[in-house]
Amino acid sequence: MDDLYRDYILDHYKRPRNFGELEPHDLEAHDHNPLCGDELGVHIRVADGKIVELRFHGQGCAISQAAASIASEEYVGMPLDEVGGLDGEWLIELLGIPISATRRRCALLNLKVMRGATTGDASWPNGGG
Amino acid sequence: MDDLYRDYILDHYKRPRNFGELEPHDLEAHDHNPLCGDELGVHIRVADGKIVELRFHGQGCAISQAAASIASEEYVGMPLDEVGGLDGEWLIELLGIPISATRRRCALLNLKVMRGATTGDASWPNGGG
Amino acid sequence: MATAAAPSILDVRADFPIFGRRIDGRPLVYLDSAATSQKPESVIAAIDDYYRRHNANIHRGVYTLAQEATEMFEGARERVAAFAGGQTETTIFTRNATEAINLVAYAWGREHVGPGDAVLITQMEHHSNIVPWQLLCEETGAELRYLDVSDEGKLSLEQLDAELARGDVKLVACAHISNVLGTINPVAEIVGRARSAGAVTLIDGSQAAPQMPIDVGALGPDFYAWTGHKALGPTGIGVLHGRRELLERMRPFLGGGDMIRTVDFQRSTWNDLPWKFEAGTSMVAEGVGLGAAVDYLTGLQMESVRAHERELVGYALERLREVAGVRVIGPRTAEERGGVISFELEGIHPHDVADLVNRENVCIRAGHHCAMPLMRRLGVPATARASFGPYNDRSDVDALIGALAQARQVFGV
Amino acid sequence: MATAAAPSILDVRADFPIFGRRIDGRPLVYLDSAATSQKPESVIAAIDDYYRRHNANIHRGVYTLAQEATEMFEGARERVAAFAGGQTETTIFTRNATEAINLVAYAWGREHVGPGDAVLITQMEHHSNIVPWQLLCEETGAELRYLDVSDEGKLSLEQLDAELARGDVKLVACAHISNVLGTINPVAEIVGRARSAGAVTLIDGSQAAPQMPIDVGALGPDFYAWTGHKALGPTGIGVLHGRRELLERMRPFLGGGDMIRTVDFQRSTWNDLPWKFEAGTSMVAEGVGLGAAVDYLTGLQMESVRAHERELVGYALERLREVAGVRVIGPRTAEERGGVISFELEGIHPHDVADLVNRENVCIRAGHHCAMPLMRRLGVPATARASFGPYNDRSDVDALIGALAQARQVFGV
Ligand SMILES: Cc1ncc(COP(=O)(O)O)c(C=O)c1O
Ligand SMILES: Cc1ncc(COP(=O)(O)O)c(C=O)c1O
Repeated sequence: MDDLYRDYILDHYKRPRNFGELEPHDLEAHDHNPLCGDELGVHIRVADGKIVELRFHGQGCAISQAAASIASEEYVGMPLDEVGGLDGEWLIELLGIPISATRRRCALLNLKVMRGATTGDASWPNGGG
Repeated sequence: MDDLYRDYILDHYKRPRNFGELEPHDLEAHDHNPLCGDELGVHIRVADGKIVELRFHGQGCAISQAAASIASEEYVGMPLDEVGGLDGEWLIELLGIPISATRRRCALLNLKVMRGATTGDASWPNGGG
Repeated sequence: MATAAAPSILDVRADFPIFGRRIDGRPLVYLDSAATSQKPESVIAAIDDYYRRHNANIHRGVYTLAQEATEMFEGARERVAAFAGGQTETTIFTRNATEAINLVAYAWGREHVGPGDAVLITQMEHHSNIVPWQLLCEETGAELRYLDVSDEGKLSLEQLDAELARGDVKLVACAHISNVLGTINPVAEIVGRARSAGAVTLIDGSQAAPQMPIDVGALGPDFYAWTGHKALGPTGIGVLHGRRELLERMRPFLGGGDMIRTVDFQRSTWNDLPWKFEAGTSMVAEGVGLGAAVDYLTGLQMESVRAHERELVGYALERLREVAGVRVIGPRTAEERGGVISFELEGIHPHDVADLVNRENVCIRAGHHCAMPLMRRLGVPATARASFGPYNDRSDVDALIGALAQARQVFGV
Repeated sequence: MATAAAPSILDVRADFPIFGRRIDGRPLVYLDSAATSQKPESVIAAIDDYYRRHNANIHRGVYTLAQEATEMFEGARERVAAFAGGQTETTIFTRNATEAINLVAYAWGREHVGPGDAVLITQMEHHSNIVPWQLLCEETGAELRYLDVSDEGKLSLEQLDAELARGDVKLVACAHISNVLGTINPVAEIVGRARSAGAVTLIDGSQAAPQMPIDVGALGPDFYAWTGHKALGPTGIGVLHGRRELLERMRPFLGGGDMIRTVDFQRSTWNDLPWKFEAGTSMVAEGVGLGAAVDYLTGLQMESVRAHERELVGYALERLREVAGVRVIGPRTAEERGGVISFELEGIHPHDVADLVNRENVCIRAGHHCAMPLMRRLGVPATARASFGPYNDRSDVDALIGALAQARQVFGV
């Protein structure tokens, strides 16, 4: 089996969870990774300071799309103010695959968008430099 | 004895012929070689289409000053319309010393000034490129 | 499937040291020459020799090393000029093609382009032939217009005529060969029509100079830019051939050492061409290296390089048809193309394609190829791109095809 | 006369392959490091290795070579930044120091300098730190003013204060070390005073970076420029350290690939620092080479390099006093000087001096040293100049002294 494109990665890529739009929503952000043309937007519904529902939408490589899908399952239910504290390492570990320097931004795009939506900070998460 | 700085070169350098200013004069030009800071001007008196008197003035390296001095003896008496036809090889041969590529413009500066004064063409003579 | 490889027109891989490299014990399949070319031994050795034996600052030194270095550098300029059919004095060394184009945008553009004027470029340009004109138009109030690219990846001379007929086009800038589509544009026609309409022309020959015989003199554009590192030469050097009358009348671009004749406290005068446009210490080793590169290419003969690329592209187009789900972008035949093939593989993002074939040491590029407007026109976020150099042969194409099949397997498509 | 040479502080000549060169059977006495430095084996080898094993275009490639090349180049940037006390993201690679200064003149100057404003430079600047400001002032209608140089080759802080007090100075640009006089300028004081007066500062560190420890962060100028080829690195690369707030607010300079984030038909957005100011394919091999150069210098320790230069300059000043007719220009003591000594030899034009000592393979420079305004100030048409690198030792000075004596004999002075 492939190291990077593991079955669950391809599964999330082909059938992404929490994918689509969410109207109405409380928070949103949109960003892209010019390197590979990945685009990702997010719509978030908030209640009691927590993320209660969320949808990603966009297009891109398997890593960026699968990462968004996998991470989306973590984001749902998370207190809003925790998102800003998540770093690249958290996400890479979550994915469980060896991410090379070149693919890092693919993996981190969803976190960048989430941080943009929740904290307004649109810079790359740690390790996405 | 030195190949380049032969006795007659140093002699012309230290005691340049036809050196100074000439007032009044019929033609003049002034130019320089930024490479080494050589400066050379010329004043020319003309009669019957010939150069009857001429004075160089300026400052510079031994090659540029000696070349001007040596060549000045050729220019005097020369029909004006012959000056434009003189090329770099003529001058180099006249000097009788091995001129390297770097020193070429030193040697040719006087011819450049002469051509400037007589034809208005202020470009470097052939081989001074 | 795998062919009994016909002998290639060129057989020069052994001249390129990088192909001695093994990664995970296996050889390199380098299919990214449109991004940068590999370097023959003679180029690497020329740079090495320059630093080991001749290094000195040029133009102003009296001593032996300085004379040698000056002759090596200016001798290289002569050969580089001759290689492209340009003249020595109008062949300017820049940092890369990008700087060459910016030089024109700054030093020519800001004096000749103003409100009410238009700059005409094409939808297939590289960012380096777009952004300088955007900056110029923003600054001067001129309009930036685009020639369309057809579905087959071509320009329309009728549209060019129509644009020129509007009477406001001051400059036409166009790639000789597209780095995405591979399209060889009809630059002689474009230059001729623009000239008749009184527009200045800049041809971006970054992809063409390494691939086919170029004769800037016969082609006749006002400016022709290309870049050393794509033409088997070093990084850090590009070339701008300019028309003498324009270069002479232009203000300088960068100010500093070497480009001046005299400097007084408030005013300076400029050096002769080409040095007027070369400020500061020159890229000496890079010039020497580029000289060795054009010597090498001249030795191969550019007609053969072109024939080699055409043959390889023809073979690759044929073999790509065998791979299910492949869609090739750009002109249909190898005759209409330089050595560049962009494609999509259904169900796999180009970025993943490039990553997957890299497992077989197949080096291709994925992304927008510095041509985002073209991606928009084509309606794709990115493409995968394979491109060729003189050192490639059919076995490289075979390796790509094999790797694509494996990629499809991994993705189950 | 000849001394039992005291051991030099550095003894590294063997690291520099060019000193294996023989001309007419005799070794090279290289005393022109202020023009360009020689390169250690490690720098030449790094460039060679890059082309032989890793060459690929950077930043956008997925495959192994491209990743390696990117890491090598960006890793070099980190070390280059650290070497000068700068930050990685504000350390911009340019073609040379000249381009670095032009970048500031174009991208900062054109937005912040206008009619009624002044740019303040000094009479001892290199043309590369004069002409860009002349062009800027000509274009914007600002005034270009100069700080005087004293007979001893120094600036006056009082005059600086007086100039700043006029309230119109937008930018102060000044060499850290003069390439003609050798003067080490009080740049910390200059930067501090200019800053208090609200002026932006640019320090030209072309001569300083190779010779002494530099800490751009502590020194605090808004811009600090230097050049690779004088710092044991390759040609074709320079460095600009900039203050982040300024760089972020500035428009780009050159437009093209790599410096963009997005390109649309009419508008683009810019990449992060430092890439916003690096258009087109980078000087990859040159970056790698410069990385090796700063590694080498760091290994020597810049304090030792400075001590070595000071010791050699002290010795040279002493020995030059022995030669009748020599007049040394610039500060009197080695403490006040970098490794540069300009001088005149009575009765022999500097150009002849350089030619004559070259017969003994002594490489010195003669001319205006790209500082014509300073020549005018000093009232000389040209000077002869000897300058030092880490590879020089007292025997080089002795060779120069001997060659000067011979030159006097030839000229009978
Ligand atoms: C003080 C000074 N500034 C600037 C420069 C220009 O450096 P470069 O020619 O590498 O741009 C030099 C050297 O030529 C110099 O000595
Ligand atoms: C068509 C085209 N134009 C311009 C460029 C820019 O060349 P460089 O990055 O060397 O300036 C490239 C390559 O990157 C190209 O393919």
